[in-house]
Amino acid sequence: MSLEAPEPELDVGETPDGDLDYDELADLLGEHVLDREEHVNAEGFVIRPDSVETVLATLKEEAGFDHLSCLTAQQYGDRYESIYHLKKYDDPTQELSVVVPTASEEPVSGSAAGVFDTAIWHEREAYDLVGIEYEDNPDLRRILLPETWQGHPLSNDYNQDQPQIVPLREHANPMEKRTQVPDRSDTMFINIGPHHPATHGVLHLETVLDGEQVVDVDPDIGYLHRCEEQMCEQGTYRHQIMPYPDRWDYISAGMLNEWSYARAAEDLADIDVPEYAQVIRTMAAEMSRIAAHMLAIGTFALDIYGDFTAIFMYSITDREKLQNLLEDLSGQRLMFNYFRLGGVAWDLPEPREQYFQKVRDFCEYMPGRLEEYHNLLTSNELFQMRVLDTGILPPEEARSYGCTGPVARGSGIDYDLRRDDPYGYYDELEWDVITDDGCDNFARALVRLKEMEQSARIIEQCVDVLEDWPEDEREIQSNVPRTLKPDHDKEIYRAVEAAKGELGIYIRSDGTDRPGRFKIRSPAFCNLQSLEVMAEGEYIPDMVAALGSLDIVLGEVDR
Amino acid sequence: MSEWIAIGGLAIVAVTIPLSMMLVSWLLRPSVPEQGKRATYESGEVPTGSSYDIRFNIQYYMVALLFVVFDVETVFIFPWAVIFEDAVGNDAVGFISVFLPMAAFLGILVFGLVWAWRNGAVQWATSQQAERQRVE
Amino acid sequence: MTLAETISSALGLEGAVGQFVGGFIGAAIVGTFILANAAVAGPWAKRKITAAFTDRIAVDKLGPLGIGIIIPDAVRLISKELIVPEGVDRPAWDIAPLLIASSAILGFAVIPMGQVGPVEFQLADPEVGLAFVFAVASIASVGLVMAGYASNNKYSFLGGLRAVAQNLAYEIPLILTGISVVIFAGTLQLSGIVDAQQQTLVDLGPVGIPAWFAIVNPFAFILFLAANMAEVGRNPFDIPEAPTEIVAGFQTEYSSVYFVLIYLGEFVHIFLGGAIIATIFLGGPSGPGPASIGLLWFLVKIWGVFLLTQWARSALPRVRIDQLIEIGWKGMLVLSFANLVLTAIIVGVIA
Amino acid sequence: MSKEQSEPELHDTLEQAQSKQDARMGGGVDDRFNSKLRQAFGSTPFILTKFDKFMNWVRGNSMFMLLFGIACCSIEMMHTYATKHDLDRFGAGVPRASPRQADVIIVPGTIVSKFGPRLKRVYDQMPEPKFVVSMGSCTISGGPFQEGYNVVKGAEEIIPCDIHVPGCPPRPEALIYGVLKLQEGIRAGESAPVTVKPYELEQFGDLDDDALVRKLASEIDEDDLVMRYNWADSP
Repeated sequence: MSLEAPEPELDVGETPDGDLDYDELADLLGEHVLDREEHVNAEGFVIRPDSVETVLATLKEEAGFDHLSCLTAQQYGDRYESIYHLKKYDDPTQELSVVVPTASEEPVSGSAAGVFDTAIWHEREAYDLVGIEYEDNPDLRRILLPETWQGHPLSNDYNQDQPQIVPLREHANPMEKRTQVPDRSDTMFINIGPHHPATHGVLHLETVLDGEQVVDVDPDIGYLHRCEEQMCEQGTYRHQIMPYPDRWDYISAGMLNEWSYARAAEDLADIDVPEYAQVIRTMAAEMSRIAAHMLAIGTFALDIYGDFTAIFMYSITDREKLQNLLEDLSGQRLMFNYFRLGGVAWDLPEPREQYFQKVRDFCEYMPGRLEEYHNLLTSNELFQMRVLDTGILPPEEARSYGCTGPVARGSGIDYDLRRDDPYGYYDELEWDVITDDGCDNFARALVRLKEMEQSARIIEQCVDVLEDWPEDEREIQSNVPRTLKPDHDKEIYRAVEAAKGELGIYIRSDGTDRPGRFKIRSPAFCNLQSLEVMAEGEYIPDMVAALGSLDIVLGEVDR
Repeated sequence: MSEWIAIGGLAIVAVTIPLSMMLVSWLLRPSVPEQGKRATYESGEVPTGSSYDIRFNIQYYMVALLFVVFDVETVFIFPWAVIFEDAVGNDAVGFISVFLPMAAFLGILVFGLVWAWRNGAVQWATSQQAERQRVE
Repeated sequence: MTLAETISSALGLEGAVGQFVGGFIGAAIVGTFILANAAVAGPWAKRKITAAFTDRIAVDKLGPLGIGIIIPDAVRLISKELIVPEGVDRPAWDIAPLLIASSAILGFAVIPMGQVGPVEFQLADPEVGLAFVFAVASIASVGLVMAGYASNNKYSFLGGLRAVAQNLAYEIPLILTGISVVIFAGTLQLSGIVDAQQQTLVDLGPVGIPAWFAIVNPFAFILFLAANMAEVGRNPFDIPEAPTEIVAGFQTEYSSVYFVLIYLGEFVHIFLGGAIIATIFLGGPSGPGPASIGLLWFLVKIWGVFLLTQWARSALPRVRIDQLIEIGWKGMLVLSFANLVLTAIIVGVIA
Repeated sequence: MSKEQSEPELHDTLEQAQSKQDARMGGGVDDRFNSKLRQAFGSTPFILTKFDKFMNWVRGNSMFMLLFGIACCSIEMMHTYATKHDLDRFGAGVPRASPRQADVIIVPGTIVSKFGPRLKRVYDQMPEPKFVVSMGSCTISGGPFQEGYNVVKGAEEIIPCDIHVPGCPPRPEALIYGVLKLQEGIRAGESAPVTVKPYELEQFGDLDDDALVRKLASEIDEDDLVMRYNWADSP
């Protein structure tokens, strides 16, 4: 993207103006492509279950699809289907779906785990919720539900009223399963979480220690699996789904999450959004981002400093200011429910000048505060001693694990959907994407601190635009039918840059006013999977710091 | 001698205070045995194994050995420090003859420390297993 | 005259009886005094100080500035149910809190806390005071290890082991730096060390800078402060109970009165650390005004050190255990050797 | 030293659970406010009343909270502890990470099937007297996720709750109000009856023999603790 870069070599299937030539891609895969489907976001190639690994490997190596963005599994009346949503880190607008149908009677599919590390967890989730089995997945067990759960809740014949038994028993030492480590003596298996101050919620880390060092760590999630996908599938498009995104990433990042649903549903149902509403959305979303990053920084400091320290309190103080601004705008402190399909719920609060003044005051106040954070955190030698060169996540691993957001940008991956796949009002504004080559805990914290600065810049520009907006053109919502019924079998995958990274939504319409399948691609879910790379071999405190620097929100991880 | 009686007195007081607190607590506290209440706390999970049957990697073993050596040596420095100023002031002894022997003694200690340092003994021993995992 | 002797002579008792009675009454007074300090610090002052650092108010409902919280807090903590977890190693598990609390209190036996009116507030003044206080102060680590190991809990176990590692790292620098003061003072007797700091170092007309060893040898003072932070286990060295890593470290399994004892022991220990610093570096109870308000100055100094620990807790990150070993052995130990030799040379050459 | 040490370990058979329920529900104040001293005062009502009043005052004025975060509500809970709202003004703002040292557990979020047994375990590990603030709609009833296949319909299915703070999530002011109401209740000597909840931890071997149990028999040991959810019976 940068100017100095030489003329980039084109991948197979890439046209010089940055589009995709699907015919060329189909030629590349040859006879593997059984059929081609048209999704709203990209074309889908239908392939046989046993050629998953070959096809994905070819696409990754020759066509440059190095980002397995999401895996959607679903059950139709006659078949199961897994859809691998592929993207490129260089240009996320170049998308491709790989559709793998499997038989109803015996839903066994090949695994992508050999090509993308992130597929391991995604396939576990698909197995857990839908019931497709992935051969060759090295670790195919339930991930969100307890291991003794009966049935697969998102499959068609699941009976929600059947009783379930959940055990509370000793966990086996994962080292016993992994035979490549010959000598497992002198190690200690310890459960960190689900009730533990380091886990920021209800994450469970099965940790094996050798002395103070972590030999093996296996995140066990699902302690907050609130059936978000089921909830969204039960709601109508127009109004009933929008409250739920607020509760995925609940750290005041609601606006960003709502946008992900709004973007997907609007593109699915061909709804236009007035530009005025887009500006308001952009402003609100960036406020959310600052609030979310504030908490990320605060809790990261909490992990390294101990509880109730100055930085944590300062970040909460600043969050209170933001929450006040957002409350003025939306009427709620945390669960905003402010976006509507086709716009936003209502216009800026009156008197407008007063609100603009408040926002401007905050933007002016931010740089001084950030300087304070830099004084307390990044320029503190003890802090540097603790976080520099710990929790290393090399860029190639980050790509393979599908990391996005500040985690990826802290590993030097220049990937930001706000710029690379523009939506809202972002491409009209002046701002920078922050990256850092440190790849360590420090880099991730630094990226967040600098991103807040950029967000403040965006907010200021939005205020400028909003102030000059002619009074009679303040259209906050376009005309949207009361009941939305997108065409039957229309499929879409759309993502936005949420606080934690790429938050994507897949919706398949079944012709009714509710989604046939609603799949959430959560950035924290993918980021958390990379903890193993960061933490193994490190000391316990560094593992805790690495977890803090990932900034996971369990609501989003487990959904 | 009376000093040590008073110190002994405080030792008794120092034990009596906690004991009396325990007594008060015994009088005041309820006792509701419940299922699971006495289970070892491990973040709400059932602990795997007990902490007694672990063969644990004490990563500061070398440091602990060195500590014993140095700690004993510091005992010798105490009496020297006490008499130092008097001895220096005393014409019969003089600075050189008080200082040099101890300087030599400390020199040997420092030399030992340098040797241990170079051999990597005064640092946290990294775990081989963990290092292997990091590489993988 | 020490407190014990004052009491026995006031009661008109002599000989062994006098010594015993005086000793015990004195000990009870000193013990109560320390306990009162810890009671103010633990449930109340700590909260108010951290609150001040983090823009909060903290307790303010009972009594002036909320100081009344001490009573409900103390009674409530003591009246909680005592849970003895499965598989704890008794009696070590029961002795550990006792040891942590008692050892810290015992350290105050030799500290010269200054005068209250005509009475010298020092229980005893043995020849080997400094060595005694170092010895007693380090007993607490044994308590921590016992607590950690006997709890049959893995977090406690890690906390106990960390306590040992921490002990190894700071103990020698602490003692060596203490010895450098002994070179100046020429005695281990704490009253002697205090007396050695009574002269005026520089006379600036109306104000005289006293010859406190903190001013004579600021380098040793800072080194000792750092080592003391590790001794009392406060940030940046609160490694044995690092809450975000190992829940509550060695005290994870302790409830009710045992928890109170550990908590109390920690606070008394902070004050003991403060008392040592005050005695050997800050001129003990000396300060402006008549000698009869010495205790006040002494209190100001130990509370100053307490304030410092709380400040560090609010603002400093916790170092890692391996970094602590490196700081202790490669940094502080070398510096404390250098300090010792330089002190000896300076004292020798000037004298 | 105390009574519970000499007693044999408790096993949770249904029968015992039943007798435990009876014992805890049995007349008068339940056992968790009892003590040796209180029993000794038993014959002198005047002192007993004064003593109870004092102890209630003590418990109602100071409490340590369990550091416990589940979901969205925990964010507002953090705000309640922190600057601006500062729950510590009411003597209730010291979070302890270990349940052994906590008096009050604020349950801030949705309880799902996998977390239910862990919540129960952590609650059990707290020493008496202990209190529960159930914060937010999810903890009251399952809230917006009530229809979910995996969501427990309120924390009260698993642990007894002393006070409910509605909201999604409740504002910090609401949580403060809830905590104050709890303190008021404790000072007035009120407390939620500690009853055995629909979902208890039981040993697998004690469950009624039905199709599900037979199916899982190969996966779960007889003496493993389990929690059995009967979703069809849930409110």
